[in-house]
Amino acid sequence: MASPAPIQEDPTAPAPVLGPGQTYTTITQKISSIITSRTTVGWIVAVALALGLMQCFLLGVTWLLIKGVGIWGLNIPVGWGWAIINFVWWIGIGHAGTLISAILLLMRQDWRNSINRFAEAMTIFAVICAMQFPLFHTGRPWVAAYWLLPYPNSMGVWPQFRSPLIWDVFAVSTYFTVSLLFWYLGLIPDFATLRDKAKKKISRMIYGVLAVGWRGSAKHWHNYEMASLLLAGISTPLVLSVHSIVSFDFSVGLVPGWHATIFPPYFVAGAVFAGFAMVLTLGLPIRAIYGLHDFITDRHLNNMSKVMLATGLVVAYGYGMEQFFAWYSASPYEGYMMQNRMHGPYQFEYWSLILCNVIVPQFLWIKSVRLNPYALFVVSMFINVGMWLERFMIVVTSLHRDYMPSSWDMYHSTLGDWLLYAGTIGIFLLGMFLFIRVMPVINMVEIRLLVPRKGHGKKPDHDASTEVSAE
Amino acid sequence: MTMAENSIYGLMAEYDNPDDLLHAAQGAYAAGYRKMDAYSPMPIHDLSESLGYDKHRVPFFVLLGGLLGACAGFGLQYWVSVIEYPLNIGGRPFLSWPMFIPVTFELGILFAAFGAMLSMFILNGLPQHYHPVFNVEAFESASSDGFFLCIEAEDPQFELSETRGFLEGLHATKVVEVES
Amino acid sequence: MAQLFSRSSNAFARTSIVLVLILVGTAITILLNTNRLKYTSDVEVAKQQPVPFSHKHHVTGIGLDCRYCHTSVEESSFANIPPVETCMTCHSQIWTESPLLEPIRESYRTDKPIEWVRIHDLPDFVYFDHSIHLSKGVGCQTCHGQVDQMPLMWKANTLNMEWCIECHRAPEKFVRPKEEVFNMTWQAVDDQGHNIQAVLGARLVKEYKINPSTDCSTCHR
Amino acid sequence: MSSMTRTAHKDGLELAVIQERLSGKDGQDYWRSLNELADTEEFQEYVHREFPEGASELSDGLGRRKFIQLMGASLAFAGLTACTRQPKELIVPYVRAPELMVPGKPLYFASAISQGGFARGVLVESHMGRPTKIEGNPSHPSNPREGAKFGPTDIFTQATILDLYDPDRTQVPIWNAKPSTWTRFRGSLATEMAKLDLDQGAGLRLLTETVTSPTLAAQIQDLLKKYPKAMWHQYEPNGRDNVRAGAQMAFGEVVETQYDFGKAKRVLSLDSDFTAVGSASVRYAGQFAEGRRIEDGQKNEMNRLYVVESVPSNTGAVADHRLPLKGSQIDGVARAIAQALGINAGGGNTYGHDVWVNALVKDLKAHQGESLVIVGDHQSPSVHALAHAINHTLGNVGKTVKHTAAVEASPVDHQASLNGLVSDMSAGTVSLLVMVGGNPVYNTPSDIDFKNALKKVPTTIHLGQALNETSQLCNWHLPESHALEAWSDARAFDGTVSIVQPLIEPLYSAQSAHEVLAMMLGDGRQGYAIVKEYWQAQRGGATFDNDWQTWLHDGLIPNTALAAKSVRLKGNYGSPVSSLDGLEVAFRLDPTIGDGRYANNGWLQELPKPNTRLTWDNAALLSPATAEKLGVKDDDVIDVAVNGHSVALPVWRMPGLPADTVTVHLGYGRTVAGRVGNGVGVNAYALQTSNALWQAQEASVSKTGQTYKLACTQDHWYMEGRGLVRTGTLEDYTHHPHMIHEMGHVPGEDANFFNGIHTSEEGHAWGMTIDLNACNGCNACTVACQSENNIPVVGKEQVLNGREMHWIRIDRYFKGSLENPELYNQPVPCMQCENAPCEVVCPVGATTHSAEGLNDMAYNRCVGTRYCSNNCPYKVRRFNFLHYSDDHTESLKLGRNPNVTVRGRGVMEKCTYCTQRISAARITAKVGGQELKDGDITTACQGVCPTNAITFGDINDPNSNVSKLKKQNRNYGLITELNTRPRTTYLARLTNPNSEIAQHG
Repeated sequence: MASPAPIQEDPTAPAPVLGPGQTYTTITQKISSIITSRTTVGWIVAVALALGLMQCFLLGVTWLLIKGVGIWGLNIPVGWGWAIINFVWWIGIGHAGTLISAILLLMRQDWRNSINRFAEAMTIFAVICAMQFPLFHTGRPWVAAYWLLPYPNSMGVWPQFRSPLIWDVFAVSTYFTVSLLFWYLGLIPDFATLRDKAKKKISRMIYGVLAVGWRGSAKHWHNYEMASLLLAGISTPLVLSVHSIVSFDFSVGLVPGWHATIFPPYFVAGAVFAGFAMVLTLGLPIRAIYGLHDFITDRHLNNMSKVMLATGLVVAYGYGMEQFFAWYSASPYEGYMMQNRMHGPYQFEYWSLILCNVIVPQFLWIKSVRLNPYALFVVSMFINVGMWLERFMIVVTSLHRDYMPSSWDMYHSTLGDWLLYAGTIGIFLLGMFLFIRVMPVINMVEIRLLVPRKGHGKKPDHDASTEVSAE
Repeated sequence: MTMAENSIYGLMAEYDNPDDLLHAAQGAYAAGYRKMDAYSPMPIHDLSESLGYDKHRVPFFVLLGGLLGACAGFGLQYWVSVIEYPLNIGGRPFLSWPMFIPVTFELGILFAAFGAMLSMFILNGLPQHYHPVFNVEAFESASSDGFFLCIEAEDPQFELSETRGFLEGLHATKVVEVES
Repeated sequence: MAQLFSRSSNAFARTSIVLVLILVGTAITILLNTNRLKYTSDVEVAKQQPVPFSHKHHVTGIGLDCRYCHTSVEESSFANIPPVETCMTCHSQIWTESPLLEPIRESYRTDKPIEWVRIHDLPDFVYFDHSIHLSKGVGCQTCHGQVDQMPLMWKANTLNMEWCIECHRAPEKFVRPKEEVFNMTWQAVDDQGHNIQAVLGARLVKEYKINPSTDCSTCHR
Repeated sequence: MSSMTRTAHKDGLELAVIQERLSGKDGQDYWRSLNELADTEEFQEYVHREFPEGASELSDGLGRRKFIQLMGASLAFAGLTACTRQPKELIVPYVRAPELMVPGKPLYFASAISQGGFARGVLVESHMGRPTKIEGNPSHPSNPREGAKFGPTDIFTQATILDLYDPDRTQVPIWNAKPSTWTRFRGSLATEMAKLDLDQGAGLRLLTETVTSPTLAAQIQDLLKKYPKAMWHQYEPNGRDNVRAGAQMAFGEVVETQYDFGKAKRVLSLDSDFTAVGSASVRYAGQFAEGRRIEDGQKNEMNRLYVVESVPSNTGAVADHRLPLKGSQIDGVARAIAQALGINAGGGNTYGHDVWVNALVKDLKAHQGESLVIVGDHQSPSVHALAHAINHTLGNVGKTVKHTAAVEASPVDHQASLNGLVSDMSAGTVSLLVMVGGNPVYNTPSDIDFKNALKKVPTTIHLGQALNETSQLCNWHLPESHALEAWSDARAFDGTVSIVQPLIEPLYSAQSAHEVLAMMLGDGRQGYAIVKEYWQAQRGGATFDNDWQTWLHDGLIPNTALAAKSVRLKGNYGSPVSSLDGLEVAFRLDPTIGDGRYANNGWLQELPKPNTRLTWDNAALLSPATAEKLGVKDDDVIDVAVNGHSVALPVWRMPGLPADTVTVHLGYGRTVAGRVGNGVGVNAYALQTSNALWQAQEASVSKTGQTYKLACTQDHWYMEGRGLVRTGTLEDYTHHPHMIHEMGHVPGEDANFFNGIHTSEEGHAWGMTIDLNACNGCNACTVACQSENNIPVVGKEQVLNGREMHWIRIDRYFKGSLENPELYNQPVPCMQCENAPCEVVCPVGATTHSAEGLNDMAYNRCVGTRYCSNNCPYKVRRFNFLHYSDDHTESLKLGRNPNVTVRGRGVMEKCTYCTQRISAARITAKVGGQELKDGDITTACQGVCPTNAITFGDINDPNSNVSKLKKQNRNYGLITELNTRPRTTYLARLTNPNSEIAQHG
């Protein structure tokens, strides 16, 4: 098989989405070899580290269940802290996956083909991390675990459907389920490939079961394509609705700094922004480690940067609007809230947020930055941090000084807060590492579609010349 | 000969690229063969149509699921908040429908997704871990770089040697019998 | 290639899917009804008491009125468990030697109270009041069942919240004339023996101004 | 356990054993464990020898108070469990039913609670024999309220119920730090007394606190008769010495002075916090507030209050004109006023406030006979004397001021009395010292070395409810019964006598002061006999037994108030005090834990102090300017030095303090107080000297460089221009009655874009008004609510984290200059919004709206998302971040209100207008076939409020008080622009400034 050489940037035509010289055979071999090859020491170390981080989670939760949420920095008025911040942060990260796999599919952006698989995986694990927080942030998780579900109980009472938290329960669980289905659907043919390529009998059996006897017959593909197209179709409004609903947690409340109509679009954009940052944070190393430069080409980096730039600008607009309405509403509470953010005790968080989410992304206007993996990695790191700070600003800075000056107070994070946050990062990484090892990081089927076919002139099946929306 | 015909599932021709497979399929259909299927590592445009399999049934199930979910969602909320246990929540009306939209929508999506997935499985007869075509040694490559056309013995026009000749005529690199 | 799975695997795969679905379904149904099961709610489970006191004997046999022992039932939230004094009013005269009653006499001598096992035990966050229910025509028997037929006391109903609400939503289905509340054998039938609860209930609800609330604070504080 | 029991049988009953037995048992076992205690030989012996047969049942037919077995203990120990599978529970009925009691219904008994010796009349609520709540006795002069079920009380009276159940109370007599028995004590006492018989008791000294109890006084007299050479000393560290000395100076004799604020149109307070401090504070606060009540149309006149004070007080907060001056300057101002009124008192000095003083004097002159001047207890005798003179000159005596004979049994100078005792002790002439209560080792000025003097006394006996710094150094420490456990009597501020009757038999083996004195006198009578026989002797007669029952029922003995006494001015006003420049220290008793006696009371420790809102600590209070000058800020620890003594205290800045004044509160720094009070705060007695008890000049301050975190419940000073507390002057208000409404915005019906549910249409609709014109921020509502609703104490750490649990809090705001700001107090309970924001966001419907407009909170349904609290603009919801309610201390469980769920961890809680009281009243009415009337329901905060600021009732009933008040133009809601439609509203605060001062600012 041809070992891929780094692509030279062609000033005139956009870089190809697939390195030259790749055939059906090489694609299959290259991608499945990541799985079939023997386990590397690096991978084991990485998993060990992730496991270590995950222990923080177990520790944090045990302590939490023994003592109560009082181990966090919470108080009255700041009833929500890191738990909700992390929840929103993780959910946001999840969104990129669905966006890439669904929305870009609908837009026939074939450059997505090589990144959608691990973007989707990212979604799954991010949502798993996110789902920990709504449960454990409650005072009594042992009842919250089922009282938020509508089931005919002997008390004759039901959930209160006007609460955004109930909307969350439905939105997030639906989001998780649908993402899982979509992901699995995409995996079935690849499982079939692995079933046929795997060396050990046992792994052939396992992949075989997962492949549910996929034969790749014309009829299979016929229904398969329609199903995935429709799943993409419904995932698109879903992904938009999920973060809108998450934003309702705040905008339905009457707290100054929460009660704003701009929240849904501003949150969705923020989610995509954060999501792509995370895709790059993970994608760049994977690409380097497994030498996937032929599949994740500079074209991909370029396009993703553009998406980040675009959504970043929407987010910046959101901040601007908050400022504007604080002034335009002429409400003393809104006005004070804004002043307090900029000049209050949490001004450091606010200004670093502006730095991370508004100023740093502007470098993406420069093409050389967009094409430099290292620069890009740094930028996306800034954005990861910035988006966390944004949620901190919304949750804490709004709550700690709302209507009654008599009740104003400060919020300080505690070890308990850190443990849970670090722990979920552990869970997330562990999930990703395991995924890389046992499932194709890149959707082989969709890559095959990018191979030029002689019969049809030199054009791949899908129209590769369509440019990404951000351009 | 009849013996053999009964003991085999069909004849399988292998092609080395999608386009040959597509031509072969079109050819076979034109020649009047109906009971046949083509196998490829990725979807090929027009392939199923050229085999006469062009109906789309999945969308119907998706729509059905969506409507079902939405109705269930709104129904549940209406029943709970208006009929079963009406409570005064912050002075809001019992039927505060604008606040019932999110759950309604989400459940609609959920059921629609189930519709898509299930219908795909059912229409494709999955799971089906055992299938005669797997008996063919070379079929392993059907999931990576092999392209196959299989005409089944049940087809009225099927006649072992004749069909074999016909398939070889359509630039098959190799034609093998598939035992059932 | 050799077949990875046997011919039977298809049938196996499909049936197992169906089976799992059925299994999960039943599991959930059982789970949802845990609190309605006799095992958890102790309904119709008689409990051992330090003294085998028989309501059947004292009510049906001797014909004691409920209020002879449960003195505060009409004026207080608590119906009152009689002090040993009450038992001794009779048992200082009759059955004075009965070994069964020794705990009573012993308690009376030593001033150490008898510890009865609680049968009707609401959760600590539920505040039920006997007096108001009686004064609105809810009979003892409506909740406690045919106590006059119970040798050892047991619970006739689950006392689950759904059970309480049932009556609070539709009292007309359960109320009876005030003067009948202590009557263990009363039935809502006319001389022909037709059930007249619907008519009677509706009338009493108006007459007694019964409007039970299903607000949380009615029972939870 | 068994091994311990064995040791117990060997040498006395080990404290450990008893404590071990009394604790760590679950609710039902607890009672049995007391029986276990009863099984021990010591206890049996105690019962049989101490009492004639059956005496333990109080054979007088008051058996209802017998220490009873609990029925359905779970009623009391209500906790939160989510599981429906109930643990096996036992019902433990009475063996013999107590009379009067209807199981499940509370009983109320009239009694009296004394502070500083002076009685407050109370009604004690008792559930199945357990006192759970103290209300005021509305017909008692110290806290009257006409036509009301309950009378008002103050924070201390409310909190004494917690002292009753204090787990640190002494449970058996202790001899040289070893548990002993009363029998042994009687033995050794007998030998001691025998020795005394030889020399007429020359070596006997009795030390008490202030005594007003006629019975106790009589017993003491008997003792002194029996032992003529014995001596009785009194010591209690409050400023009453100055009051007595002042009267002595002015009239040549010690008299009690009473005031009638009801009749006073102009009031001048010279450093007096009469609305919150003193034996009649509740009565005075009420009268004063009445004089300020404004009702549109009916009453549009109000009194005017001038306050000259050295420490911002509750009274200062409600003043029309407040003049902050150093304590040493008040003497000069008093003289200036006196001179202006033609009294011959030299050395007048207005310290540059001529305008203020002249206007004041003019105003007083204009209101002769309907004004009054009152002086703070801790002010110097001469200021008291001057005030007497002023009141006489203004012709107030007989109108607003009344003199009577002293209420104390023996009105001696406590400081002198103590000094005498200490010198005798040091001289070694004291052989037996008996202390009835008190804690002189701790609460005496630093120059009095009681501790060492105590060592020189061969035998020392201390009777007290708990071990303290003094009793632990005594040979004998005897457990004293709590006021709710024993028979006694006491006089109120006006002399009215109340019989103190027990509601429960002593929880532990405790005796009352009467019983101990009886032992000393060698008669074995018990409290009941002692008190009853005393009164039989006083007021015996054919009808005595009926009278007695009446007295017990009414809670007072009629016509025992002291008659007015005419006195003549002597014209002696002492010598003027020269106020030096530089720092001076002002000492005050702590506003919540008093002289330290309440240090182990969690409710009072966690109660935010008036104006500073500090909890759990005392501090060096400085005015912001002074703090800046000294270069210190909040939480900096400074060394405060005066008269050669110094202590290190954390700084807290307090706007409105006079410059160059360091205010220090006494009562903290207890070392032997108990699990709550040990090591909390700094002992400021170490800074106090007997020559400068309440203000010490020439103080100095130095930084230590350390810091110490003070737990304050309200860090923010200002309202940020939000219309939370709305105020105006009476004049403006009468001209523009709508000025208050114009300070905010109330959206109309059209503001709802949905057609919502209106709870107020039919049936009852509960509502509340809080009159900011009456409230002086005394905190009584907060403690009453805590007691009524089983609100836990969370401790300093949690308060620092902003997690205090009070359902009704007092918000404090400053307005104007830091030197002399206006002080606002605003009680904030749940607003019970009709469009409650909290309800909409609860995912499980744990908080919903009742048909009568209550914002219900079903604790057992709450999963603890805290979303409701985030969405509450008033932040009145409280959350159990950790497991705050104490499930382990058995004695505390007894004091809980069985009708309110005890909340567990992870649950939100809040005010529901005492929904348990509403239900109780509703059920009683329905069962009785009546309708609820206005006044049938009294919320805890409403009942306790000394100034009647809180009114609760049915706003659907146009004739209810609350609906009338809501029609007032002063009525407004908080943050109504959010369209929350609060059911709790406020009546704006009006001031009645003197235009002449107002102009000069």
